[in-house]
Amino acid sequence: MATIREELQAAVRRLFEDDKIDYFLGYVDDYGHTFPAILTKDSDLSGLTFDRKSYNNLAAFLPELRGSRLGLICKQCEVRTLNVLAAEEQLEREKLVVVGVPCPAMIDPRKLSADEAELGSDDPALWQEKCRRCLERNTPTADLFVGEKISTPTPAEGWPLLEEVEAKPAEEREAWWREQMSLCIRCYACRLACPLCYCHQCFVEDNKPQWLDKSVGAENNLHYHIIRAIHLAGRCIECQECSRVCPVGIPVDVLNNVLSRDFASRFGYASGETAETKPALVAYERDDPEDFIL
Amino acid sequence: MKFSYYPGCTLHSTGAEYDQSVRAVCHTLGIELVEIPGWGCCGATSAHSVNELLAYALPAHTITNATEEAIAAPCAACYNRLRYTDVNLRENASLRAEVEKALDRPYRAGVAVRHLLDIIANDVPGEEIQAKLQGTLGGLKVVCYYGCLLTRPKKVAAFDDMEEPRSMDRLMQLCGAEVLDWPHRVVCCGAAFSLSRTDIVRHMTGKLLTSALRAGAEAVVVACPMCQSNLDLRQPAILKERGVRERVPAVYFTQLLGLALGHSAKALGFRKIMVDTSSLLARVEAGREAPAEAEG
Amino acid sequence: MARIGVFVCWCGANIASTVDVESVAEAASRLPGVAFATDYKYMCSDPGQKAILEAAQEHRLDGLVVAACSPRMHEPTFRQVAAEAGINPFRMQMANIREHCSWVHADREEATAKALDAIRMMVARVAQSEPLEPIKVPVTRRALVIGGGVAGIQAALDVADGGVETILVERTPSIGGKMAGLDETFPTLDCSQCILTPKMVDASRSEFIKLYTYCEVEKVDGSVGNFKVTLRKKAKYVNHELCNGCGDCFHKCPYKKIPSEFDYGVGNRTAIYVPFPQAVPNKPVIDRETCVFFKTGKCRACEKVCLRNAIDFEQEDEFEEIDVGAIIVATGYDILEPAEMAEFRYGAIPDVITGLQFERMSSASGPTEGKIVRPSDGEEPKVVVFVHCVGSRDENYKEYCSKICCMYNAKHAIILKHRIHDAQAYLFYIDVRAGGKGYEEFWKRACVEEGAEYLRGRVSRLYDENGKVIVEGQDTLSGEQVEVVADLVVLATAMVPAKGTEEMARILGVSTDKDGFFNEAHPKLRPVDTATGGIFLAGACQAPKDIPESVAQGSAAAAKALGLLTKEEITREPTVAVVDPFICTGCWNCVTVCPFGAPEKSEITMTIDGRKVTRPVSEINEGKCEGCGLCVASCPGNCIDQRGFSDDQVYAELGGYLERLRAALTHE
Amino acid sequence: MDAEYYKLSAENAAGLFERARADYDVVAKTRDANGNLVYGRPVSFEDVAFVDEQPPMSAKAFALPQNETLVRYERGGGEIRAETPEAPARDLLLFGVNVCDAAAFDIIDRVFQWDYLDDPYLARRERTTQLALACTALQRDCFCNRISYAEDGVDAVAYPREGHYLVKIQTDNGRRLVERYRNLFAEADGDPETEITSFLEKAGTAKREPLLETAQSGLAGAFEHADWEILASTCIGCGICTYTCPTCHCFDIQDEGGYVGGRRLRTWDHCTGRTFTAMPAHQPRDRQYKRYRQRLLHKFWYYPERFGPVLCTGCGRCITHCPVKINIKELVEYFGGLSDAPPGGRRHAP
Repeated sequence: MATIREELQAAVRRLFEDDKIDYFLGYVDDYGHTFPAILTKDSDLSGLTFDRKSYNNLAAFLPELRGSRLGLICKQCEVRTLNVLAAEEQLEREKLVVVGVPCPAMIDPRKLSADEAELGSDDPALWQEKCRRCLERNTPTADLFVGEKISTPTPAEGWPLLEEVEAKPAEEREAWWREQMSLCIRCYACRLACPLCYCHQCFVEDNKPQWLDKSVGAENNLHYHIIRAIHLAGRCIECQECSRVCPVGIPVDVLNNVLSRDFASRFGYASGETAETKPALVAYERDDPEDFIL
Repeated sequence: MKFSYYPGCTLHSTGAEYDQSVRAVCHTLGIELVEIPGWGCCGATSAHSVNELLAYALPAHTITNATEEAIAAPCAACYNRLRYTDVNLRENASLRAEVEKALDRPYRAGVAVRHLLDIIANDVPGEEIQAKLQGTLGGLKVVCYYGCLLTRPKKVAAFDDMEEPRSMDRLMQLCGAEVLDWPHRVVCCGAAFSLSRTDIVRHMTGKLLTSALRAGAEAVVVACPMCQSNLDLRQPAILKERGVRERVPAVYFTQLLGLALGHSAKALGFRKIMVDTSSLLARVEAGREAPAEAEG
Repeated sequence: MARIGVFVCWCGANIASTVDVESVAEAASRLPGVAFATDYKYMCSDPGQKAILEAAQEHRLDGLVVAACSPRMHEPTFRQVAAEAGINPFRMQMANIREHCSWVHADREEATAKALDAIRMMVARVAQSEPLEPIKVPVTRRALVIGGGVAGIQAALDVADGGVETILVERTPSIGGKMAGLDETFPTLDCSQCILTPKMVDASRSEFIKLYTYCEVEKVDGSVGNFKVTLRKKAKYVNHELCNGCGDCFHKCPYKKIPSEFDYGVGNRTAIYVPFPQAVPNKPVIDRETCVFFKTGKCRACEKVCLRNAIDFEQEDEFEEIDVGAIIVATGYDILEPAEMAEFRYGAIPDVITGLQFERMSSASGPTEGKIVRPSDGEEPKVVVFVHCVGSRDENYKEYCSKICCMYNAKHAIILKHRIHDAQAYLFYIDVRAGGKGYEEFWKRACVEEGAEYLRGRVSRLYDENGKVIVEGQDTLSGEQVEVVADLVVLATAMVPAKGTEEMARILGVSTDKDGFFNEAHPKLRPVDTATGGIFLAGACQAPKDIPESVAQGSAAAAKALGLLTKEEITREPTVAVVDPFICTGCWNCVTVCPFGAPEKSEITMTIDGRKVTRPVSEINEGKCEGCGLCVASCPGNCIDQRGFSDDQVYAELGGYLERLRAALTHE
Repeated sequence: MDAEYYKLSAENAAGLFERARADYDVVAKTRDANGNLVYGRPVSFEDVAFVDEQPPMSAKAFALPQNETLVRYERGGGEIRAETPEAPARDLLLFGVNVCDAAAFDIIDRVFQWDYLDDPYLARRERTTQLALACTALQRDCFCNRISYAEDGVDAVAYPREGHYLVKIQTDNGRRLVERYRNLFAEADGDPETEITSFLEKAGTAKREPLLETAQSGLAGAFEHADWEILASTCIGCGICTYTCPTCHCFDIQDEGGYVGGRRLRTWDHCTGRTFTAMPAHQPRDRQYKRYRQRLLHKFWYYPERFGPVLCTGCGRCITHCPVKINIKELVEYFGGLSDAPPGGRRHAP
């Protein structure tokens, strides 16, 4: 039986041969890491693979390659990204070949010991948080599915850290967040790895007026993270890239997903369910009250 | 389905047959009722004409004692008082503070107050009830009487159309009764004036009864023990005064539903109804022998 | 550094009695960016304006702050002064130290400090403001009036009178609206048709009015001065070019029992019909829904009898695109369906009717030829109950007052007495509202002279008993419950926006109020404007109105439209939104939220690293932008700024406000 | 000076830590509240982590903090008062830091005293003493074995042995440390240099040819190489590589505050960012791969050309923490002509 590596390489080779795409966004492995790569028809495809360290949400690279015909690997949990981007007019869907793969669950790099011996382990305790609660490991809506479909284990309930944070009394919770935020070095990797932070100019970069001081510190850092969370409110699709890339280990995803939960409970709304689902905060109905417009 | 059950004073006394039939029907329909420990007076008429704080504090006490997420109240007056209290305490923080001071504990906001009719008509799927029917009411001609407190005021109580409620109608049709149209479904019966101003009650209930008889009703179906007692206890005198010879029993919707679900008239407390129900029961008995062809 | 002049007005004693204007001016002169400051008794007066002009020249001012009254009052005045002084009018700001300060404060010291705050804010803002040029838009000199009731007819006639071509669109087969169906009108009791039909004919004959009946507005694009409107001309199945209105067709139509919309079901019509004998145009249409030929493919009776071969079953809806510069909306009202209010048992009891049905019955040209009868048995009613406020002033239905019912109920009581001398009218009312000219006298007449019985209270319930309608209600003056045994009950049901108003609002891009009526731009000062430039309102589509008000509004809307359409081009405030295309991501949130359709989807092509990249962006159509700022607030990337209200200006203004706090902190 | 060698017993290491805490501001590896490894100020010897693993943030911040106030002002009572923060009050001892982190200071010292003497930085450096701890094994992403410069400028390096440390003193500053606590140190016996060489061999940290320094001339010819775009376009432009890097030292000057008071400060900045140099001029590199290329070439071509050493100690943080795992070592090898195949494919030839 062909491995996923072989099948992927064959499928991508075909896409290039049939002139369906100009670039392919996939994962390659080398020097002990698996990482995103932009491949062309002339690239050596031998590194192309999909494994438990294929973390990145590749949709983050779409703006860079706008205008080209693209293939990209999309885990099922990331399909919602494409839906949000489509609803926000950021996607040239007709130029995209979405390649689905059977996802074996991603290993949380923070839970992995140095020798990476557990990489093959099926212990959910080593998985990324989202993978514990995974509802579908294959990509049913992909344009092209590569590999053998696999079964999805019963999803875990809850999100321990998020619930622990939410259970704290307000003052304690604020203190906890301030402490977390004091670690932030404002490298902005959370923002840049986020496929939904696609603004050409982030508010932190504005300087006329300058909304936020450049110096780091709990107050400024919190300001940055809260505003980012609000800009993601009703949009975040829980890919958890923000949290994974954070070099100092701040659980940024928790902040964003507290808001997602509010949207779910108050508006019955989940972002990116379909390509037509407008972000909750700009969804607009004719019968919304508008008495304030004179 | 599990509810905190609030029988209120009447269902433990003069309205015992309502209590009996409620418990029987809920049991069959799989609605679990847990009586509220230490429930007290709903505050009904007397309290809110005497002391406003008391009128809120009494129901607040009962609501706060509830052990489940929702309360089922079979009496329309209880339902209305509890509901009114809940709405006002939620909207008015200072009132709530005052009431909590009187209760000496926090008010338990968030418990849903429901009338039993609302629960049976809206929460239990019609098909489920139909599947459990043991016969039909055999085309018994009934008018549904909701009374004045069940659906009003709109902001507080409306689980159905305020002026033209239909939930009981649908339930009775489901049981195979012929539901007649009549204009008095939400008109007041005179309620607590029963004791102090019988003349008013005679006038109001008299209009109801003649209207029901004019429509051709064989029974007036009610969802409130107060209405029932006015329509039942005072009926002979009122109709005699008006020179009307026919009589029409006022029965609880749970009693008719109970019959259709196969409970015996005895178990449903029909004996406690003053106006003769024998012809009504005979009609239903006939219907029960016929194969179950309740209309949907 | 800016060279701003600050001019502090006393407004007589209005400001000066509470604010120490002299010290304010003195302090203002020391603010950064201020080259000159002074105070004067009446800044808006001729000498006041001259003082500004002179100071501007002497001190080479490049910006003005006038600290005086509300900009609503004198902003145009001082912008004009700025222009005369060679200063860009948008570098003039008013600090409102009257309404916001002297009029609302008593403490002189505090008010003085606050006045200086306001000036400091405006100085900071002017220092940050860019000069702006008004936006000029050419105007299409043609008007569209939507709705051919009395308000629409009046508006069309008045616009046409100004020599401007007007297109009058009516969705039913005839113009005339609700008024055409009325009997006599309050308070003069003159015949409605006698006063309306000449206007209808005028409208059809005017060389400047193009009449489109049986026609609906499908789509509206463009903006003030230049709307593109798509009309759907519904198939009439009768060629009106050929038809001479002889009426043979509808006399021969075998289906005569179709409830007439015009008669509110009191009378019937045929499938091919003219809604009423005085209709304009007086030519029939075929109602596809009820015509038996369209259902079965058989009949064609009308076709056979038509000598001019005008019947055309092949007709289809046609679309026409027209260009207009202004739109007057006069879509009118409907009544709240009384069947929704179960306690009145409308529909269940045949002798319970609505006021409009009573009108058709009492109208001499109506189906009963003016005879008032009980629908159940055709007998003359002797006891008639009129119920006020059915669905109006009722928190369960409509909270507002429908305004005309008090008067038409009185009118009906009078007409009843005139037609059936021994009849008795009872009127249940909450209170009688008779605010128009001759109105109070009119209802008194009904009460005193015509013997109508007014019962102050509401009806709780109606039911039928032995062929009569029992009306239960309350007489709050006597405190008694009353019961009237009536032959006929007439319900004065609430006025609601005409069916389709919501859809119309969407098509036009104008807003509606909580009750669904169109929103005027300002309830007092701009009652016939909408917030969307070039779209005006007339008649009951804006709120319940009687005939004189509707006519007045029709004329007012016409005047507003003419004011716009007689110009070669219009200038618009340049305080519009502007998108920075380089940082716009093209999410088009702005397109979603804009109520005026100003942001448009566009593209930008940039060369990055030698590669051409095309990206979606949003672009503001300045002709449509009303400067509300919604897009600015909704833009996640902060790519939209509003001219005249830029982030820099607002920031600077806030900074100006905080200055006093800063000074307190630093003990300065 | 010539190197000197001493023995420090494990017991005396604890004593050294305790005694040094009285004289120095002691920085060492420890764990923060979240359990993450950091350079911090442990209060007891037990809290010091003796591991090869590196904290995500290097020790550079102790000489070049992420925010550094250059001047502070305050307004009040009609006057404005300005003050320059004083130099650090205490000597700093970097206790048991990784050699690659300690070595970085000597490399970046050169830029801070090149034509302009950067007082705040130099004041900190003057009071800093390094006692580095040699790693027992090369970590996954490390490549100090490919950079020749790694430990020359470090004051003192401790090599863990059985029950003691072999301490090599390389600078006068290092010798002062030993002299201060002389009774804790014993003379080294045997042939310490040979011992160190075999330690390095065993740890895998011995220098290995071809060293990355030799890529300089290759890189000089590869500026226009077509593969930059493909290989560096996955860079997302975050600052992780530069912020965690012990040698990256780009900064920005910002003013904060306003009317009442405020400060002028220096903050870290990074050339891979979209807005780098946007304030005074503009970001001259219009695409991300060019910004990445700038960082690489600055480290391995421009800096050594001007100052001698490459601007890298091979600590590997920029690989470990990179969200997209761009590998600077592999790219230097590829573009510098030390390797034929680009990363991401060569190990899996069909």
